[in-house]
Parts: sequence; structure tokens; C-alpha cells
Amino acid sequence: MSEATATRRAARRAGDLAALLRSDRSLTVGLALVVGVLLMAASAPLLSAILGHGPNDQFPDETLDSAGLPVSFAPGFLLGADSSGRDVLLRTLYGSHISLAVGIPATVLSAVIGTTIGLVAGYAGGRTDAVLSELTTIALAFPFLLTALSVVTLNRGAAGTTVVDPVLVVVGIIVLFSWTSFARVVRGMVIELKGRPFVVAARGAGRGHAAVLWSEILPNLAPTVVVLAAVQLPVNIVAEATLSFLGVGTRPPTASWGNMIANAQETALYQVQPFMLLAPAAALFVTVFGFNLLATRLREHLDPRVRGGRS
Amino acid sequence: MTRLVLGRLLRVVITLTAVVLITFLLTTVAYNDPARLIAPDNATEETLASIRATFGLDQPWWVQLWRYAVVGPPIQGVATGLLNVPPSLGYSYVSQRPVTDLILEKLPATASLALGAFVLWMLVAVVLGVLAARRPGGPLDRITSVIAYTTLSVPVFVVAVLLIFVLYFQLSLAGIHLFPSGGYVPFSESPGEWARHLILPWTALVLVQFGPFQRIVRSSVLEVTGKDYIRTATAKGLGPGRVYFDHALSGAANPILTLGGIELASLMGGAIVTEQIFGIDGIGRLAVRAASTGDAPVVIGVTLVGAVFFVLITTLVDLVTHARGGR
Amino acid sequence: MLTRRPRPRSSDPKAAMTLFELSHLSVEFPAADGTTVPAVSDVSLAVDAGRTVAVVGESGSGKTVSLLAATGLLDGAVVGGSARFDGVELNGLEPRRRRALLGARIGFVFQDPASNLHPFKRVGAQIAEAVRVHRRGSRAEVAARVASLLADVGLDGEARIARAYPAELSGGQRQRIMIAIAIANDPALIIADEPTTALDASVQASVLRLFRRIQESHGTAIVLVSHDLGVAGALADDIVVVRDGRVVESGEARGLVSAPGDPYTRELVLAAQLHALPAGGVAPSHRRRGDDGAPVLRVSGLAKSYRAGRRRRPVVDGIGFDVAAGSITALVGESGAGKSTVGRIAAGLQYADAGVVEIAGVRLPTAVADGVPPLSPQLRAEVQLVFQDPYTSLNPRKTVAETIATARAVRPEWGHATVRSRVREVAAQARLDPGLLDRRPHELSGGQRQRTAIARALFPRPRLLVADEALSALDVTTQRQVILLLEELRDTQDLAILLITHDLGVVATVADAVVVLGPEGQEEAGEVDRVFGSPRSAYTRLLLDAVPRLDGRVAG
Amino acid sequence: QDGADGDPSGGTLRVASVGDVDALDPLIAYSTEAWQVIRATTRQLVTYAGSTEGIGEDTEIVPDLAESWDVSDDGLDYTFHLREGVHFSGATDREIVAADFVYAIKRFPDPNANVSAITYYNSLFEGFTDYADQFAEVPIGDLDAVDEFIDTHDISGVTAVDDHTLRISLTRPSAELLDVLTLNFVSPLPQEVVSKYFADSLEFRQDYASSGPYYIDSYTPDQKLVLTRVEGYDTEAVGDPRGAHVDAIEIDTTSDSADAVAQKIQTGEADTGLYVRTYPAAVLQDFERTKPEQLHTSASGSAIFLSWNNSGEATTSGQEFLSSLEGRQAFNYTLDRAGLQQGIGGEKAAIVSTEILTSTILGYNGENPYPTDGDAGDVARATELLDASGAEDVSLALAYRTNAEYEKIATAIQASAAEAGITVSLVPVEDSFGAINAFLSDPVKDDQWDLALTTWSPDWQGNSASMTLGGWLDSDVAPGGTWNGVTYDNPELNALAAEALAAEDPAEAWSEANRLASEDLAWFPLLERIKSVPSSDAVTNWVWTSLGNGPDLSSLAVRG
Ligand SMILES: Nc1ncnc2c1ncn2[C@@H]1O[C@H](COP(=O)(O)OP(=O)(O)OP(=O)(O)O)[C@@H](O)[C@H]1O
Ligand SMILES: Nc1ncnc2c1ncn2[C@@H]1O[C@H](COP(=O)(O)OP(=O)(O)OP(=O)(O)O)[C@@H](O)[C@H]1O
Ligand SMILES: [Mg+2]
Ligand SMILES: [Mg+2]
Repeated sequence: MSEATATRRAARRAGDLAALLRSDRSLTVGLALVVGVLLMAASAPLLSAILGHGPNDQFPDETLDSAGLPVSFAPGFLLGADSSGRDVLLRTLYGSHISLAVGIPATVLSAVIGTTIGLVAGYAGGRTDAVLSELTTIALAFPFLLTALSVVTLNRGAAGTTVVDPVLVVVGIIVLFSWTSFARVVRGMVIELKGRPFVVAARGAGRGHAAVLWSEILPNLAPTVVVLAAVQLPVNIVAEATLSFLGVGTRPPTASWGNMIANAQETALYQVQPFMLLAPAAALFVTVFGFNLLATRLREHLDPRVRGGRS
Repeated sequence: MTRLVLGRLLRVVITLTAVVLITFLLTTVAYNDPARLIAPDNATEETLASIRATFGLDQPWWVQLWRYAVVGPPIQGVATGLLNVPPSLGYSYVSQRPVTDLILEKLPATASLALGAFVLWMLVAVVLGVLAARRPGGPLDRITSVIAYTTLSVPVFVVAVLLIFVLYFQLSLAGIHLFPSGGYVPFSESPGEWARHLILPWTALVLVQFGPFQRIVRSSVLEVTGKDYIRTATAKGLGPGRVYFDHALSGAANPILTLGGIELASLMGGAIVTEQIFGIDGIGRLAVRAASTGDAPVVIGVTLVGAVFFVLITTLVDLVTHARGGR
Repeated sequence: MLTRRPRPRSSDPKAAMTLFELSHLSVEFPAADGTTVPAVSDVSLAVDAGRTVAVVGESGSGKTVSLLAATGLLDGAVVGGSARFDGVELNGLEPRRRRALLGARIGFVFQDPASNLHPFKRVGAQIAEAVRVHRRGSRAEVAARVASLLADVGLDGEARIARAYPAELSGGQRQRIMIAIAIANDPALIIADEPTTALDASVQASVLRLFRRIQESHGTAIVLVSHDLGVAGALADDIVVVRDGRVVESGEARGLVSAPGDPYTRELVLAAQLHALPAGGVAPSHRRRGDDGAPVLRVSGLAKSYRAGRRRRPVVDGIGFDVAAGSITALVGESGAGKSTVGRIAAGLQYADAGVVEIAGVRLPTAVADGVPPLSPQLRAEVQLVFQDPYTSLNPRKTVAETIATARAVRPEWGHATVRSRVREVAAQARLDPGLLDRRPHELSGGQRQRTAIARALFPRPRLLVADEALSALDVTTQRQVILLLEELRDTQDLAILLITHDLGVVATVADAVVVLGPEGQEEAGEVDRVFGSPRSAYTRLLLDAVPRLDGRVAG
Repeated sequence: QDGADGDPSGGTLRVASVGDVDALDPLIAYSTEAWQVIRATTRQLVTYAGSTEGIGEDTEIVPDLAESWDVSDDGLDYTFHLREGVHFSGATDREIVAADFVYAIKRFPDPNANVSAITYYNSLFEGFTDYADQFAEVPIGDLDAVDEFIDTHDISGVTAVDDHTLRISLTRPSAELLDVLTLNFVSPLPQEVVSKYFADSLEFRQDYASSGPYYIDSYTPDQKLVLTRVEGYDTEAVGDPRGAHVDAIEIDTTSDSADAVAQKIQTGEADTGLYVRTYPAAVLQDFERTKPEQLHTSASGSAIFLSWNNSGEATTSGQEFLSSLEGRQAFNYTLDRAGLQQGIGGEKAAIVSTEILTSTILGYNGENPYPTDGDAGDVARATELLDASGAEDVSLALAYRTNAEYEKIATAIQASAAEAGITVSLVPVEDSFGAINAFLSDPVKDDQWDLALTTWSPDWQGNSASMTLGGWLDSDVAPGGTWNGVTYDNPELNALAAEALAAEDPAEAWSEANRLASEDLAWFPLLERIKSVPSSDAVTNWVWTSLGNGPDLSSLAVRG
């Protein structure tokens, strides 16, 4: 392909995207929400600099009354404080860091692992497939939360340190449970694809297994994997929040929406300081909703299985 | 068919063996010394040693695994191995009772929660899914899709907290005692109370889970409604009810069944949080307690039961879809 | 052999009772941008009780849409004009009253029985349902009715059929089930949309015979949709020719075929001739043969089995033939006979269990195994396969140029520049516009796709080309172009071609030699004129008899 | 039947509990909440009467099953005269006799039971240690062997003279013997029933022999415990100081959190709560505003403190740092106790604690060896001491139970330590007593924590410093290990404690010991809890019990 055609193609794609956004309002909303979440994440340090305090700084004098109850508003604390006198708005903004720092790598990793395993299983077939499929079944057979509770206890090092960063542990646990959906779908697609005449044709044209996998099969999986990843991302974000809610995810004092919600619920302080519950819940909602919306619309536009659905 | 069933059974056995093995190793490595769990706070090293000897905790892990699976520590004169007849899941360190008893005791609550939610959820999702598929882009489709994506985006623990706060707490404060705050009443004791106690947890589970499923039902049915054989049904002179709820639904049933099976199996996992918040004393709470105290036999037992549940359901779904013919 | 049933035409058309009539029917589909797209703009036809009207036209001309719209089976379309059945206006008819007609007085036979039968319901139940919608009756009465319907369509031989799922039946059997559903309530009108397109010649003939019998015994009116004038001519009293959603010509069948008035009709007649055997028999081949005796492809004693559960099921055995350079050898036979299997083995894409397969003197490995045998790049360059379905044989993610160059691996000596110029060269040979090289398959028409596949096969300069049903998915004009291309390649490039097809008309037109595969194995092989002129095997004769022959000669 | 006309009897007391009662066997139960329950199902020789004023006021010992008792002149022999005609209920209804006490005490060293409370008695009762040593030989898991051992061995200092006379002989005079005997560990138990079961097993709970006003009517683990008053129970006749007003006590053990319990009390679904460490501050405020008469407040003597890891060789730099008094002082100065107090609910919820002993305990001085302005800590002073000690990059691992309140305290400590340049990393441990205990006492995990946030409630009020100063902190008595994380070792303190334990009037010695340990920062006292317990408006006759460190469930009454 010449350079000129490449740029032309790119320009056409950009034009297509603009047209797409204009015609698909849900996609636009989803994209806007996701961009909003990213902005939110980016704005956290900025706001912190402006306010002059961090998400873990405690200001009991400014924000707690004599009975230790947090206020819903104080100068510099737009959404009030939590029971430790920490800025709820700032913590909510910083919470997005954890959600994204767990959600995105966990999703990418599980996509890579799941796709590789599905690819190998589907393409090799036979015994390899049997073993890998069994592995997938075993992974699926484990109850997620219960296993997570056990795995977390493994991560205790000396002197209160953790063997690995708890965020990595959460990522690991989530990956452990989410690669399977990729592997299953990819395996099915590969089995279907490898029988397709164009793959046989490529073999007939003298191309080796690696070349066939790389240039014939993988490109055809890509849209589906992207869509699956988009679907999995919000699921993984909720999984992180759930683990943190149960107290086995992100460690205090680091703010995560899950443990902020848990804290509000456990102390029942949301009854006097509703933002303790509403702010993280709303942030979580917007994030998950945005990614969900984006994922479904992407699926509508990208996933051949869905697109071909109505004929 | 027989060969298929036998083959599946073999795989089931392999899966479950792997689950036991992995959980066993995981809990052995991860948990605190169980002897300390059993012993009192001020136990001497001698006491600890004698406890370890009793429970075989001083043995290498493979011996422990062998004991767990085959003979089991002889507690109160009863062998507690997995492969004994009747099979036993060992002995809880904390409550000092057979794990099998513990699980059987908690099973009705969890089953009521999970199965009830599953049935409700199936009904809601299937009916709304089919109706939405009848007029894609129509008002019902749009409303259900907004509800689906909204509830899908709220984690169950938020939904549950809000449900309790509004439907129990605020209502009760206002003098309307419609729902209890939680707890579980066995069906045998009072079917009415049983249902009354489960309505809120069911609602929470259905709300957060029906969305994706309703969309799957919708898109499966929608995919099918474009199919020629649906037109054949219309051409036979069938009314829309029969066309959608019989022909289209049964044509779309395979993906629905498959996903439904997986969801039912995973409901048990989802029930952990729900049980916790609604104070339903089921397997989920048992498991969380066991995991947090390090009661390894209970954790292994519950994991195994969960895995059995999962494998049975998926196998069943496989066999059913297989038996349905077609393709 | 099918002949049209002679039937006296009513001297005064007005006097005959018109059962079903479309006048100035138009159909528009709403488009995404809010406007509407016309699919049918003016279609009129009429059919009397006991008579048959054929609607003919090329693919996409609006045949199906008109009839579905007329009967209210097309959701979401805007229908204009009028459709009357037995005096009742169907357009805008209340759903309840329409449902009373559908299935009861109007029966439908749809194009593809595999997709028109419910995959998860037993066929017996599907027939029973059609009965029960419109009639009350006990379980036993319904069962009896189902049994008699199965007998009517000639499926009373096997008891298992009623309990079978559609997937467990053959194409012909499924089509008969469709017909049983259509006639379940003795309808006055049967609308049959391409009822035989998917079937091979012998099954097609028996299905057409079945229609004839039903019509005779019940006086049913039939509207037959087809893109094949041969089929239409065999069954219909009148023919309506449709193009781009308009009727271009209509009239009495025999006259229309023998003296087409419209150029489009003439083209359809020509196309039908392609599939039909020439009325005067096949002329002896006058084509140049490979000058030396050494054939490019030599097959003998070839056997192949597939794994079926634990065992292996033999598919072909004892196949033997040669393909010489500069000649076309056709491989024919009914569906499932193993034509594609032989083709893939010859192309080095599958192992043969046993036997000898030699390409350009090199023997291919044999083994009882699945998978693609490893061949040297040199050998891969010698033989290429063109797949049946042009769409699935192209990688949707690759451009035409990338696709064509797939085989560059077998020509490691070719540099970038050579590859690029070779791509242009074969594209030109395959009559592919250079402007198409940057496109992806979904931006191509069916013919362009097939030409891309042919160009890809030609790319490494093979000496043998295996073309598996390379024509069947194309419309008639494209088919003719591809045939010309193959002939040209044979004649100018000295290419040896193994042409797999079930279309004996095509074989008669282009092939030099023919190999016939029957259910029992290879029936016979030899030069086309010899085999078609004096077939030795009864099976070959059966095949030849099933091919429709166009009556009359085409003027101009 | 109705409290309105003066008689508070009748009705059902509904208690909402966060989780199940951790023990019902009087020998095993060692949590204040379990004691609240067991107080209704067991009686002792002597007891505290309960107080309507506050937990700290409940210090008067009254006769319970012992009508009267004599003490020998040397203070070594106690003879208890039991009431006649008092019966068990539940599993058996036979009369309670002196042998039932003997049996109960003989159960203490059962190797299957592992009784924590044994330290109160083992060196005190004559012949107890010999007996216990022999008992340790009995194999675990064999009930018959246990029964046989008990039948064939005696504790020389504990004898049933006749059915209604019990004699206890001591190895040394003890000022607190009667206090110790108020604890439910020494409750009469019928051997013919109890010997059939392992201590506190489910079978034990389901076939429960009660000696108190209530018996176990039904028990579903983790769901519900129903206690029903013994038919015709007459407190006058049996000399029971407990109120025993309500017909039944229903304990719903399904609640998940303090919040859930509070909601149930607010909606009237429950009358009061159990296993609630602190009620949500918002709820307390609400009660105070709208129905103050239903909010009951009392100092409790319960302490929240930080212990430091001193179990043998220092395995971390943090442990090293804390082993020097200077280091401890520096850290102590970083603690903002006023902030912590405010954090857990202000003056209504806690008072600042700067001594080892709390305000309700004999020996409390009301002093602060390291005073700071407004108890807010003194970062400057801390930094100064840090500089002087030469320690750099001090990093301390703080173990705590993962619940909102402890998490708040832990993060607050973390934040204030950071101001002085000390890094505190948090080590969350599952929020259960068993889990934290197993964690802190496991030598393998010794290097995982330097500080532990724990709590402590006095077993009884007043003269109970023997539990802390004479118990955990006394390395002569403390049974090794790191119980509650406490691993203090100071011979000077041991000597003072010994003196106090033997003294006729131990006040002076305890006070001195308290001063010493507080100055040496044997642990870091943080706060002393104030119990604030809401009740439904049905509850009348609110009574505190020091034994349960909370409401006396056996004495509350309800309206209607
Ligand atoms: N649901 C629909 N929406 C929009 N356009 C449609 C729809 N169905 C058919 N069309 C268009 O209407 C035209 C006529 O289609 P129709 O199916 O009637 O063709 P046909 O003559 O039956 O062709 P074939 O021989 O291939 O079956 C085509 O251009 C087709 O793309
Ligand atoms: N990969 C395979 N595995 C198992 N059986 C196969 C496979 N490919 C083909 N068959 C079976 O082998 C037989 C011959 O198939 P083949 O595709 O060669 O027939 P064909 O003559 O080309 O038929 P058609 O005209 O329908 O294309 C059929 O019964 C088919 O079901
Ligand atoms: Mg058509
Ligand atoms: Mg074929």
C-alpha cells in the first residue's frame, strides 16, 4: 500500500468515526463519560495541589464536629469529609486511579493470556486443546470471591509490608478469573476460522503455522477481542470495588471506591454525610456505565457476530 | 449419548480433583497455623504439638492431602475423608464439627436465595428480553435497555445497602413494616415469612444481574427473529405470541441456556456479598467467616461444593443443548 | 424427464377465475437516514386456480420481496398497489384475518429448507403444528393427517423421519417437509420461492414432479419464483420476467422462451442454455491437448476416509484419472460424492489414505491423517486451488493485493518489486481492475471476489489449477466471464485445470474430459463428447436425464 | 404481665446481635458479650448485683448460689454454704449440689477444652497444678478417658463436704478470690450431662443444663438463640439477685454490622444489641437528640491501646526502635489522643487514656506521665526525642482488625506519626477475635508487626488490676506468647504486682505499679471507652452489669 493511500485511508477512517459519533448518540455519551472519568483521574493531583491537601490527609478539626461526625461541606471540602476528616471529593477523584490502575491492566492481561490460550487450544486441537480447555473449566469452577479471600492472605510479608503491591495482587486475582471468557470465545472462533477456506488457502499457498496464526487468524479475532475487553473492563472495575468493599482489595488509607463505600456503610455515617456513600457510588456508577455503554456500542459496530445478526 | 455422558463425567472428576488439590495447597500455604486456631489463646507449645498430631498437621502436605481425601483425621471415631462412604469434607477447626454438616445446614438458605433469584431473574429477563426483541428500538426496548445498563453499573453491595435503607429502614421508621431487614426463615417453618425475608435480597440480585441477561435474551431472540424459520411460523398463520415465545425463544434457547447455567453457578459467588449484607446465614457467610479465620477445611469444602455445583450445571446445560438436537 | 403438462389455455382470460392477483405492487424499505429505498416499483401478475405462473429474474430483482410483501410477511416495509387473493385485498388487511388465510388457503415453500425449518423442533411436530393452527382435532387425527401428508410428499418410507430434526435430513427430504407444511391445509395457492435452487439435478426433478402431482390432484394455483428459466419453463404456464423491481415482459411460457422480446429476457435464456445440455448433443472436442504424454496431475487408486467418532468412514476409493497440461478435466457427481475431497487432495491440502497422486511427476505423501501435508514450496507453487465460496475463501481483513500475494512464500526468489508486478499481472489476467487492489472483500462484488481468488491461485505460476465449484455462487453473466477466463488460461498459459462442478451444462461447454463420481465411487471417465454422447454407466445416464433442456432455439 | 402497674414481669426481650454468641459453655466463654448471655443461664457462688448507675458502680459482691461463706483466719480456707432446693433446668432438673461446682472446676485443665481463664486459678487453688499436670497426659479426643480421669482424680483444695457445703483451700491468701468466683467459669454443671460432650460443642449447646433463671429453649447457630425463663422462677425463693423479669430473651444473630443492629433498634424490631463494639456515632447523636431516655451511657473501664512487639529478639528495625524507652516516648508524643477521641465519637464515646489502668479500676491515678497540650500530642517533642535517639527512617508496622473504627484509629495514628517523620505501615487482619489472636501469637509472624491495636475490658470492676498489671504485663505470670500482643517484661513491675496480690489492701501497690508501667509505656494507652447503648422504648428497668461490661440482659424488663 502506498503512503498516499494510507493517509487517504486514515482520513477516511477519521471521517467515518466523526460520522459514527454523530449518528450514534449512545456511543457519544459512552465516550464522553469515559473521557470524563479519565479527566477525573487526571484532575485529582491538580485539585489536590490547588486545595493544598492530599487524599489521605486528615483534618478532624476542620471537618468533624465534637461528636466526631463529619460535615457535608466545609471550605476546601466541597463534598465534605469522611469520618477521619479526609476530603471526600479528593478521595473520590483519587479512587479513579485505583479503578483504572486495576481495571485496565487486569483487562489487558486477561485479554492477552486468554487470547493466547484460546488461540493455541483452538488451533492445535487434539490433546493440547483438551488440556487447555480443562484448565479453563477448572478456573471457571472456582468461586471468585471465596478464592480471592484466600489468595489475599498469602500476601503478607515481613514488618507489615506486603510481598507484592496489593494492587498487583488484586490485578492478579481478577486476571485469574477473567482470562477464561477470552479463552473460550477465542478458542471457538479459532476452531471456526481455521476451517475457513481462506486459512486453508493460505496453507495451500505455502505459509507456515505461525504465519497463518499471525496474519490470517489473529486479525480476524482482533475486533472480537477488543469488544470482549471493553465488556470485561467494567466488570473488572466492579470486581476491584467488590474486593475492596470486602476489605481484601486496596489497603487503607489508599482511597478506593469499594472501601470508601464499605466505610460509609459500616459506620452508617452516610445518614449524616450522604456524600460518603454517594460520591464514590456515583463515580463508580459513571465509570462502569460509561464503559458499558461504550462496550455495547463498540460491539454493535465491531463485532461481526452481532453485526451479522439481523439479516 | 452414553459415551458423551461418560466422557463428561470423567472430565468432571478431573476438574473437581484439580479444584480440591489447588484449594488444599492454597489454604495450606496461606492460612495461619490451624493448631493455634483450635487451641486457646494461651496454649503451650505442648498443647499445640498434641493438636497438630491429632489433626495430622505435623505431616508433610501430601500426607495431609492424602488424609483429607482418603482417610481423613479420625475425629470422634469417625473417618472424615472425602472418599469415604458417606463422603465427608473433613472437620472444621473452628466450630469443631464435620464440614459436611455445616454445609448441609447452610444449604437451604443459600439455595433459596440463589434459586429463587435465578427463577425470578430468568422470568424477568426472558419476558422483557423477548418483548424488547419484538420491537427493537421501540419504547419497551429502550426503557429496558436503560434500566439494564443502569442497574448493571451499580454493584450489588450498593444496591443492597440502598434497598435496606429505603425499603426497610425508612419504611419501618414510617411505621410500615413491609420487609424485614434481613435474616432467613426456613420454608418449612413458614413459607410466607420465607418469601418475605428473601424478597429484598432477591430483588438486589435480580436487579444487578438481569441487565446483561435480558440483553442476551433480546439479542438472541432478535437474531433468531431475522431467521427464515420464524417467517415460516408466521406463514403457517401463527399469532405473534406463539411466534415469539415458542418458535423464536426455543430457537434462541441454546445461548440463553448456556449463559443462564453459568450465571446460576456464579450466583453462589454473588450470593456471598448479598448474604453478608442481608444477614442470611448461608454458605456464603460460612465461607467468608472460614476464610477470615483460616478455617481451611471449611474453605476447601465450600469451594468444592461450589465447583461441583458449577460443573454439574454446565454439564447439564451441555447435555440438554446436545439433546435438543438441531445445530 | 420433465415435460410441461399440456393444458388448454382459456380463450378468454377474463372468464377464468383469477385467484391471486398483484397489480402495480411497489415495496419500499425504510433506510437508516429516514428516507426509503424502493425495492419493487411495479409488479403485476395474476394466477388462476389450477395454473402456474413463474416469476423469473436475476438475483436481487425483487422476486421474493414482491411475494412476501403481497402476503404481509415482510415486516417494516411500505407496500403500495394492490394484492388480491380470492377477492380479498391483502394490502392493509387486519392481522387476524390475514392469519386466517396464511397457512390455511395460502401455502408457502421457501427457498432454503435448511433455514426455513425450525432447527430445534422435530419435523413431524412442525407439520402437525401447521395442521393444528387451522383445524381442531384430536391428537390421533392430527397424527394421521401428518402421516398422510408425509405420504403425499413421498416420505412415507421411513418411520424415523417424523421424529427427526431438520439437520438429520437430506436437502431433498427437507424440501419435501417444507412442501408438506405448505399443503397441510390443502391451500388454494402455493407460493414457492426458488424451491429447487439448492438441490442437485436429480432431486430437483423429483421435487418439480411432486408439485405437478399436487396441482393435478387439488387444482392448486402455484406461483413459482426462480432465477432459472430452465426450471420455470419446465413447470409454468405463464412467465413473468422481473428486473430491478419491474416487470419487463410476461406471457405464455413456451412463446416467451422461444421468442424473448426483451433483451434482458434473451440474456436469461442464454444463461439457461449454459446450464442445459445443448439440444443437439455435445460437439466433439476440438481443443488442443497437452502435446506430450506426461500429465500434470496423475491420480490412481486414491482412497480417503474421514474420522467419524472413533472409526473412519471411507468417502472415496479407487479414484483414477489424469489431467494434462492445457486441458480442462471436469469432476462431476452428486452432492457428497467426494468431489471436493478429491480436489483438496489433488491440491495438496489433505492427505490421501492410499493411492498415488502425482503433481508434475512428484508424488504427494499419503497417510491416514488429518491436517495439511507439508509440501515443499516448489511443489506448492505447482498447484493451486480456487475455493467454492468466494467470500469465505478471502480473509476479510486483507486487501485484494495482500490476498493475491499470499503465496509469495513459495517464491522466495521473488523480491518486493517482482511480487508487486506479479500481483498486477495476475490481476489483469483475472480481469481485476487495478483500482480494486486496495479494497477489502466486503467492498467487492461476488464476481470480483471470485476473480480475486483466481488471481491468488494464479500468482505463483502454478501448472495445475483445481477449481472447486468456482461458478455456482455467481450470477449468470459473471459465470460466463469466469468460464471464458478459464478457457483462456488453458489455451494461453497451458494450464491444467481440474474443474469441480455439478453443472453438466457447464461441463458440456468447457471441459475436455470428465470424471463422474457416483455414490458407489468412480463411475466412468473419458472425453466429454464420448461420455455425454454414449454414457456407459447407468448413473451417468441418470445425471444427464435430470438436466433440464431448453426447448426451442433462441433467435438472434 | 404489664410493666405499667409496677410489676415489670413478662414480655420478650429481643436482642439483635452481630453474629452468633461466641461461646455458651461457662468454662469457655471469655468475651463480655458471651458473659452478658451466660449471666442469664448460669449462677455462681457469689456475684455482682448489677447497677442502674453504671458499669463502674457494680462492685458489690452479693451471695448467689452460696447463701453464706466462712473464711479461715489465715485466709486460706473458704467454706461456702449452698442454698437448698435450687434446681438445674434444661437438660436436667435435678437439684444443684456442691459436687457440681467441684466437677466444673475439675473440667478446667481438660486438654480438649483449653480454658484461658485457668490462670486465675491454677496457682491459687491448692493441688490444682498437680491435677492439671496429670490431666495433660489424657489423650485428646477421647471423652471417656476424660470422664474417667475426672472420676479418679481430685483437686485437694476443692471438695464437696456435703451436698450443700463446698470447701476451697488456697495456696496463698487472696484479696480477690470472691471477685474471681463471680466469673462464670466457676458455675455448677451436672456431670452426667456435660461429660457426654466436648466443651462448648454444638451438642453441648443443644443439650444445655442451665443453672440460671433462663434455659436454652432453642438454638440455631448463626440465626437465633431463644432463652426462656424457667417455669415459675421465683427470684426471692432461690435468692437470685438477677431481675429475671422477661419471659423470654430472643437473640437474633443474623445482623451483619453495628449499623444493621442500630437500624433494628431504631425501627423497634429489636430492644437492644449485642456484639456491637460501638454504635454508629450518627445513631447515638440521633438518640440523644430525639429520645435521650433510650440512650444509656456508662464508663466501662474498657481500654483501646497499642501494644508493641517485644517477644524475644527484635526481628525488625521497628521492634528494635520500640525496645528503647526513648523510642517509645518519641512515638508516644506523636499520638493525638484528643483527635482519636473525636474520631470515634467524642466525649460521649471515649475518654482519653494515659495510664495502663482505666478509670474504674483500683490503682487508677488520673495522671499523665507525658502530658501534652490538650492531649493532642507534641510533634516537636517527638522529633526532638527522635533526633536524640539517633534513629532514622523509623518505620513501624501496625496490625489492626479490619473494621471501620479500628481502621480510622490506625490511619489517624499513621497520619500523626508521619508528621514526626515516623512511617507507620498498616497490617490489616481479619476482623475477628480469633484471627487477630492467632496472628499476634504466631511466632512465625513475629516479623510482620511492631505495633498492635487491641482492646481490653476488665473482667470485673474495682479490684481487677491483677488481670493487666498482675496478668499480661507480669512476666512471672503471663503464660508466654504474645496474648493480645502484650509482651512486656519488667522485674520491678512483677515485684510490685506480687506485693499487691498478697496485700490486704492492694490499692497502694496497684497505684504504684500502674505509675511504673505507665511511665515505662508498657503499652501505649489510647482511649477508654464509654459505653453508649441505645434501646427500644419498650425497655424499662435498665441495669448495667460489670461482668458483661454492658447491659444486664438477665435483668432488663420490657413493656407490653
Ligand atoms: N429487509 C430488507 N431491507 C432492505 N432491503 C431489502 C430487504 N429485503 C430485500 N431487500 C432488497 O430488495 C431487493 C430485492 O430483493 P429480493 O430478495 O426480492 O430479490 P430476489 O429477486 O428474490 O433475489 P434472489 O434471487 O437472490 O433471491 C434487493 O436489492 C434486496 O437487497
Ligand atoms: N473434514 C471432513 N470431515 C469429515 N467428513 C467430511 C469432511 N469433509 C467432507 N466430509 C464428508 O465426506 C463426504 C464427501 O464430501 P465432499 O465435500 O468431498 O463432497 P462433494 O462431492 O464435494 O459434495 P458437494 O457437491 O456437496 O460439495 C461427505 O459425506 C462429507 O460429509
Ligand atoms: Mg429471493
Ligand atoms: Mg464440494
